[in-house]
Amino acid sequence: MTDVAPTPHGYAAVTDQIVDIAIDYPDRRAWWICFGVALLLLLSFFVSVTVLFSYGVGVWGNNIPVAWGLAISNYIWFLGIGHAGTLISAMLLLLEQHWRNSLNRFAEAMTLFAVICAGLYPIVHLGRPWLFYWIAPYPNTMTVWPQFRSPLTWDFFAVLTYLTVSILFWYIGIVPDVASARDRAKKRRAQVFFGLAALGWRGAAHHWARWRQAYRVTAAIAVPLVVSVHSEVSLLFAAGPIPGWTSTVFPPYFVLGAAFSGFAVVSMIAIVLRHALGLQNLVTPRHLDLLAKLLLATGLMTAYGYWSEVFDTLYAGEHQEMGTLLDRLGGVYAWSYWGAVVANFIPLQLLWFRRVRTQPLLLFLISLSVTIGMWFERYMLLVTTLYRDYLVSSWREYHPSFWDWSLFAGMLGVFLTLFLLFVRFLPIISSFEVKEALFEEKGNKKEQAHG
Amino acid sequence: MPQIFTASADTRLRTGVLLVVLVFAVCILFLGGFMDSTYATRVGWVRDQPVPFSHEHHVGALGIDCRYCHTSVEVSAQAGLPPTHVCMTCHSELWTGAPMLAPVRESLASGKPIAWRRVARLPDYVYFNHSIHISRGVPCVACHGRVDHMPLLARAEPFQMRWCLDCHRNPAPRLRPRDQVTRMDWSDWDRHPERHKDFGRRMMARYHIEPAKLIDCSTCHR
Amino acid sequence: MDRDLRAPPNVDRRSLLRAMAASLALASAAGKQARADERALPYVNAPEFVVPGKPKWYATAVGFAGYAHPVLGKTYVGRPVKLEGNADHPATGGATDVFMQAALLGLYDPARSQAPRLLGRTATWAAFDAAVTKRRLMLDERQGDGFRLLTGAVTSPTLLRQISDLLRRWPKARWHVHETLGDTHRMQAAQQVFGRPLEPHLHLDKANVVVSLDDDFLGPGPHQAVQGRRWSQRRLARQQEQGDSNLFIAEPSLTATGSMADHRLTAAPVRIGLLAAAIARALGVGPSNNDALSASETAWIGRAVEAINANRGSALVTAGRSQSAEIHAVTFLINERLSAFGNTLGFTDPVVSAPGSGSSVGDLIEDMTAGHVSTLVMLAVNPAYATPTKLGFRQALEKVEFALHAGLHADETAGLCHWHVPLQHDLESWTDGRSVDGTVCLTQPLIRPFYNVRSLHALLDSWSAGTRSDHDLVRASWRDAWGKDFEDKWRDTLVRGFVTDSAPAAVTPSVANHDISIKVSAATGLTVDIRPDPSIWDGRFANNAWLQETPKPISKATWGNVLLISPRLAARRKISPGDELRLEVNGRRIVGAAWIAPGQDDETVTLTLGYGADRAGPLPHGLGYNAFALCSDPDSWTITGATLAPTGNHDVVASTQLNQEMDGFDFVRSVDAPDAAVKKHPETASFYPERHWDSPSWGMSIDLDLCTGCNACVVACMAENNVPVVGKELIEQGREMHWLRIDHYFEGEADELESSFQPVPCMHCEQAPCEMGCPVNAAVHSHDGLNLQVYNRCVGTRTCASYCPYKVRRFNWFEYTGNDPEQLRAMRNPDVTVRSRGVMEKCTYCVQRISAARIASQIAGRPIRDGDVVTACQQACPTQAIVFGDVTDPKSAVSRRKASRRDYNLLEEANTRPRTTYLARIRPGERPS
Amino acid sequence: MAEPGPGEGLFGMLAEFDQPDRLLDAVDRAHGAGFRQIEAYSPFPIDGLAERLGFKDRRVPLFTLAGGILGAAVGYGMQVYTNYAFPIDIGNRPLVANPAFMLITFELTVLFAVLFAIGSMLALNHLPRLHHPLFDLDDFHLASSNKFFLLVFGNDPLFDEGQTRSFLESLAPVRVSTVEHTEIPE
Repeated sequence: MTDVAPTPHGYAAVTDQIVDIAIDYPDRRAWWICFGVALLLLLSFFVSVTVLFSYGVGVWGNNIPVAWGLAISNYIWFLGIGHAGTLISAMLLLLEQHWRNSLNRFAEAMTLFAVICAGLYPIVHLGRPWLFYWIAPYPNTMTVWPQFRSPLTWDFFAVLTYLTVSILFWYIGIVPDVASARDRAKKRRAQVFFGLAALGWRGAAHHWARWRQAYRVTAAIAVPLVVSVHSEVSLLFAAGPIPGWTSTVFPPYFVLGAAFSGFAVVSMIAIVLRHALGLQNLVTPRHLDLLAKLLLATGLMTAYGYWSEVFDTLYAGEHQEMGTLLDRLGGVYAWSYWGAVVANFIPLQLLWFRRVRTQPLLLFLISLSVTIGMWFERYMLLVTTLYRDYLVSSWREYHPSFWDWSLFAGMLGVFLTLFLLFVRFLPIISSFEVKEALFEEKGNKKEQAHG
Repeated sequence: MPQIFTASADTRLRTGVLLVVLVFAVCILFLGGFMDSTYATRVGWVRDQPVPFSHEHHVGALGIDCRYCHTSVEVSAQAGLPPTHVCMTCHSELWTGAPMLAPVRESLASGKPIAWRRVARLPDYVYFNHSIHISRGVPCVACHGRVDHMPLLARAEPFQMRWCLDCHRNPAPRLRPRDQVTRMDWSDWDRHPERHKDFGRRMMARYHIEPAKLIDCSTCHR
Repeated sequence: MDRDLRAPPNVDRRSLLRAMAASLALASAAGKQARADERALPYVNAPEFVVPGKPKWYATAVGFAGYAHPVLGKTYVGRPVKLEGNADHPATGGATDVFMQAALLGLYDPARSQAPRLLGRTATWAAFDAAVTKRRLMLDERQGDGFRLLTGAVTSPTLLRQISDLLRRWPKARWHVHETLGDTHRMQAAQQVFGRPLEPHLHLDKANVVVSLDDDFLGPGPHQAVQGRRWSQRRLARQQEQGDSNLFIAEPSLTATGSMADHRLTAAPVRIGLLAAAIARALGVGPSNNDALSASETAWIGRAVEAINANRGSALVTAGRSQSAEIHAVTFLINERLSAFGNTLGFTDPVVSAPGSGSSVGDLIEDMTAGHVSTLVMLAVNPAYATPTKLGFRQALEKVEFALHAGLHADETAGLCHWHVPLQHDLESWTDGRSVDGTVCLTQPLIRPFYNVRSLHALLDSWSAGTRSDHDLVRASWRDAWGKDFEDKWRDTLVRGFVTDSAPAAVTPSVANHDISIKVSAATGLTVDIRPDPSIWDGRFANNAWLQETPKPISKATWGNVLLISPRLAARRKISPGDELRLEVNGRRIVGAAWIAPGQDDETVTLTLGYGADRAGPLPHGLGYNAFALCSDPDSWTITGATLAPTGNHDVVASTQLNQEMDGFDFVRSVDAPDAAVKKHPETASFYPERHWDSPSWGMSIDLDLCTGCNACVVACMAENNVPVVGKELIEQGREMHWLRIDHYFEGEADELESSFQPVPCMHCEQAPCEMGCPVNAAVHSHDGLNLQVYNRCVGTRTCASYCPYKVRRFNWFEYTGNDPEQLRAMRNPDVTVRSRGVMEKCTYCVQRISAARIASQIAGRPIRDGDVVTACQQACPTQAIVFGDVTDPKSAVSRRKASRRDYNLLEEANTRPRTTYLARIRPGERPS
Repeated sequence: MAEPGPGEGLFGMLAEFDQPDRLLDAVDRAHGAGFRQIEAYSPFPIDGLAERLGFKDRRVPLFTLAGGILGAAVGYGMQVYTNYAFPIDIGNRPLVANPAFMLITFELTVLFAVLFAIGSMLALNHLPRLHHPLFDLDDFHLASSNKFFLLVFGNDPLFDEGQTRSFLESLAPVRVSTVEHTEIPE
């Protein structure tokens, strides 16, 4: 794995290249344009939420039987995307895959912001959002507690834990780089900002040793956490008795789908960032190749999930389940099923070719297709199940309203705003880990030379 | 390279963090305390009434039974407020010219009801039934307190769900003989608790009171 | 039910303290504390017998199409909050229908006319009285020449006495009656056959075989409750294998009766006459007739005649409202041949009094046009809308010097009259009237009028220079009739609600005229078949939001009427549901939305009345088409020679059930014999321990063999449980709030069509998925087996609704209740929490009634007895399809029903262990294995 | 290992290296020479560096374990306690529904373990520490970029300003500087 090594040899060059982006952002005009767009979308978020809170959930397209709509399918979509960062970061750390060092920081940031978006959705979708804290256990004058058999309560704890762990993992990972930024900053304001955020980190060997203990143990716990979180989200569906949901394949199916969509978004972000900020030497074609392989692998596993869902239904032959399956394949919402199948798996097959894997534009387009395809999948799983459940009499279609879409746009605004702020003001690649990789590779070379 | 922070910055930072934690803790404690405080529960807070009616005088001094005015307490969900003419059964003879009673006379003359301000009230989604409590021997004082000691009426108990549940989970200690429910003082029960220690338990068995069923949500919420 | 009926010695006792209604004891929204400074207002003088917090029941009646429907009104501190049927009444026996249930909202309707109007401007009663006096003096001089009174059907002895007094005073005055959708042809037939006016009464409880020639006797109308009850008694007997209940029907459009039929024939309206003649011939009455019948018609007749012959003396042939007098006459002759008179078909002197010939609205319009009418007084009728447009009432009205309209609403007629005065609602008036069997019911007010309105009796009295109140007038009528026992009898009647044994005696008429021939004309083009609207009748209930929101039994459409066409016609013309169609007859046209109705005759378009009014009020504004525009004769409801063309536009029909094909599922199951066992899925195992249930533990059984889909339960549930009305747009979006819905399913096609109703309340599953989904313990189970929804705990995650296999949960998508006007707040049941925005709600098995019964039984020191708890839907049901009670008591009515071999769980594959179960329909010998 | 407090002479003596290998050699030699109060600074973690300085602390993993156990206990205990505190029938499920309770138990195990891991790491490292004598040195900011430092604290028993300086200079550093105590904090 020689070509994962960054080209600018020398620790100072690595530090300069990465940290200078945070201290003195190169292309401010482009950033401001993007940020302007993000702010517009953010405005849409605030307007949508204001309208939603003033009038009630009725402004959306939800109905009975489709009591959940875009809000919950987007929640799952965002949370799924939010799985890649931690997986890349924690799992590859444990597997000692050094190529992760060029990707993990922004992947984690992406995770964080996606989880924030995901976490907002269940709160705003409540009929009485001002009472959301009733889901939390706290002593109260009613002596009533949350209902711990509910998948929603599980979700509350899962998302809360996942968000907290993601923030901490990301934060202690960024502290040494923030210290670099502090040490290189010239302006007083930047010094104070980075100085506070760096917590006085000075790279002492004892600190590094404990840091490593904490970082690794967190990574080790984070991997099963990721798996558990999306398993629990899948139980939001699978725990209900509704045909099309009540299936044991859901937890792995959801986790793989989550990783799949997350890797797609990481690939997209990697391609955009390396292009916009000239990071080709840090995020090399080799990185893209590896990302693409991951995407392909998780994509194929997700496809297996699709297949096994179909197979299970056919094998069991249960009347209602069959009805839901056939409706997914050929009903009113067949576009969402076939949209998911086509967008997820057809362009994906190009990734069997190495030339495609290392071709940024193509990889970007394939990843975009997967991101959209996974959105279709979440939408399909939710809507096709609810709109035709058991009783023929209650079947009714669901169409998202303007305010559904405006809130979705607004959530993308929340994500983009946070992510752009991150890109602008914090080291977006882990410089110290790149340096560490450089050092260890030298050591390896030396050993090889000596050996 | 000069220091970015002074030597005192760490002290300040730690103080700051500690302060934030403290403020947060205090807020939570305050909120918790506030919910239980008499400011939130209105326990002991006297409200201005159109007529400064004294339960202390009427119940304590004159010994009028609760049911003389609150006539429907044994048969209805609501205890009932006395119609103006009930006031006038006595006050057409006594204190006929008292300025304090002018609103009562005015109400009778005009036919407009006296607008009392409610002291013991529950949210609209709580359905409390006086008659069943009275018939099971839950005394008036259990919820309304010693009104015979209240010159002006005030809430005696917090009327929170927890408070309701305390009794619904363990009604036995509150139960009294049917004919004693409107009695304000429990001198004998208080002085000789051992004589009555089995009463509640026996009444529970007799009335088939099962606390597990008493805390069904539908007992109060419909 | 705690029947605490007391006669009120005087009206004042029940006077409403409006301040009280507005500010005390009103349930406000869940989760909200009411205003902090809420005032408590006691009485000044406590009314006797009124206990705050305890309901009082008064027997009274509400009128519909002239007939009185006996009710018990439940009042809280002077506010009526619910109407129930009067179980003691000899004919209704407590049976109700939608119109009776919704009369409560009719009382509180904010759109009611609230003050007199002169030429559209608000005026005073003094000015009105002055105008009447002036007019009256003028008429006195002319012996009433030019004075015309127009009323609907009248059964009220007091009103009849007043009218006859008036006509005696003014011999030249005339009284006209216009009752849209009256039973005119049936009455005419009686006159033809028997030579005297007689009113027939169907004794369906005695009829083992009923052959209905397009007679929707289980469908909407003043007779629905009584006929439904009688028919269900027969069906119940068949379930016990005591006799048969074999129902044959030939009809052009599927009706409630058609749905319940054992042998249904889809027949074009013109074929009904042929079928009548053929049956008559087969039974040896009537002239021979050579018209060819189709194979299916012959087969249907063959089976019908066979069944009739096997049940002579307990068979009944009946024809519908839109059939000609001749067809009705032939059915009388057939019934006479079957010895049905006095058995399955009774006769009495007419319950509805008619002024005699020449008194139809058509005659009135002719006279008006001719300038013979100077003064027209219209009481509670709306001829400007509810008469065929072709008759030209509106134009004729312009020739009237002085037109007065009195009614509950300022409707089309009011808009064209000089004076409009608002009338009192039945629930705030003293009046009397006869129920459909002729029994006299006294109507007493449950509340003092809260608008500036006047009673119909007082209004009419002012034309005779009287100033008596409705109370005095009604008492005067009965003081004359009862003499010295008056006070006792009066008090007794008020308690009971009706005058015992006051129904006219049954007569067994002899046939005077055997020579009846049926004219059969061939149809060209499409036939238009016009029916009353199942929810708003002829439009008189258009302002009643409960009724507007009640789904029509078959189409499940709300807030509007549709054009029903057959699937084949739709396929031929490429019409899909909701397509806007133009229907044209002889240059008259209407435009409305199409609805595809299985069971519809291919060449018949079925319309309903009541919509498309131009001054109907805010609620019905802009809804539907006006079918009166196509009519030419006020009593003829079939028009031939129509053409149909799509306009190219598309409307959204606000239907609550978009899919009615059962699609091979077994939601509604049937058996082929009363004692046959219904097919069940194998019992599913459960992970959870079996739970022991203490008594009482509640459950419900719904007999699909008895449910006629009449919706009485749906409206009763809305009234009992403060269910909000959401309006057309939200229904289109699938957000109706009905806690109890009636699903309607089709199976099969054409003459093999099976149609069934299935009421679906909450199933109160023992293993409820909804409870498991709720994160905040708002959906929980009680010890008495109820699936509870705690509104004030609900945060609105809607997980419960997503997990509910039956989709019976309803969500408050918006704030539906907070902006209700004061009247509607006063109408609310104070025992039920009013739900706020963002809260889930659903059927509670009327937990407030359970609580009331539990408390009452505990105070009385006895266990709850079977029948102590009656849910609102059960109480409303005219056919006893719903039974509720303690399932742990094997002797309870509900347990006995559940022990039937026909008992099954809806969706037992979901393994939710529902407490609401169904009894399969009985379709004897129909099923091919 | 405690840093010298103010008023105990010098804070320490700092040697700067431009290669990590040099630092590793220097650490070995300083440790071999008997220095125990020493600390090394590097821009990235170097395997074994702390161990060469005598680091044997396993408290962070132990705290993590404790956090995990505590989290599991809190999570499971909370669910069991609340269900007994207000027993409510939920769809005929058992009051203590162990399969359903495992999920939150696991989540809280993870949450507490991570909070303890990171909390104990920061606490044992005495972070945050915004002001430090080392930050006074001109070149020390390169410790986060490309330079490597060895510090002998003033409170090492073998510390002597002259001898220690000459010892450090013998390690072929880029330069050696003395580290003064800074102002006394308020």
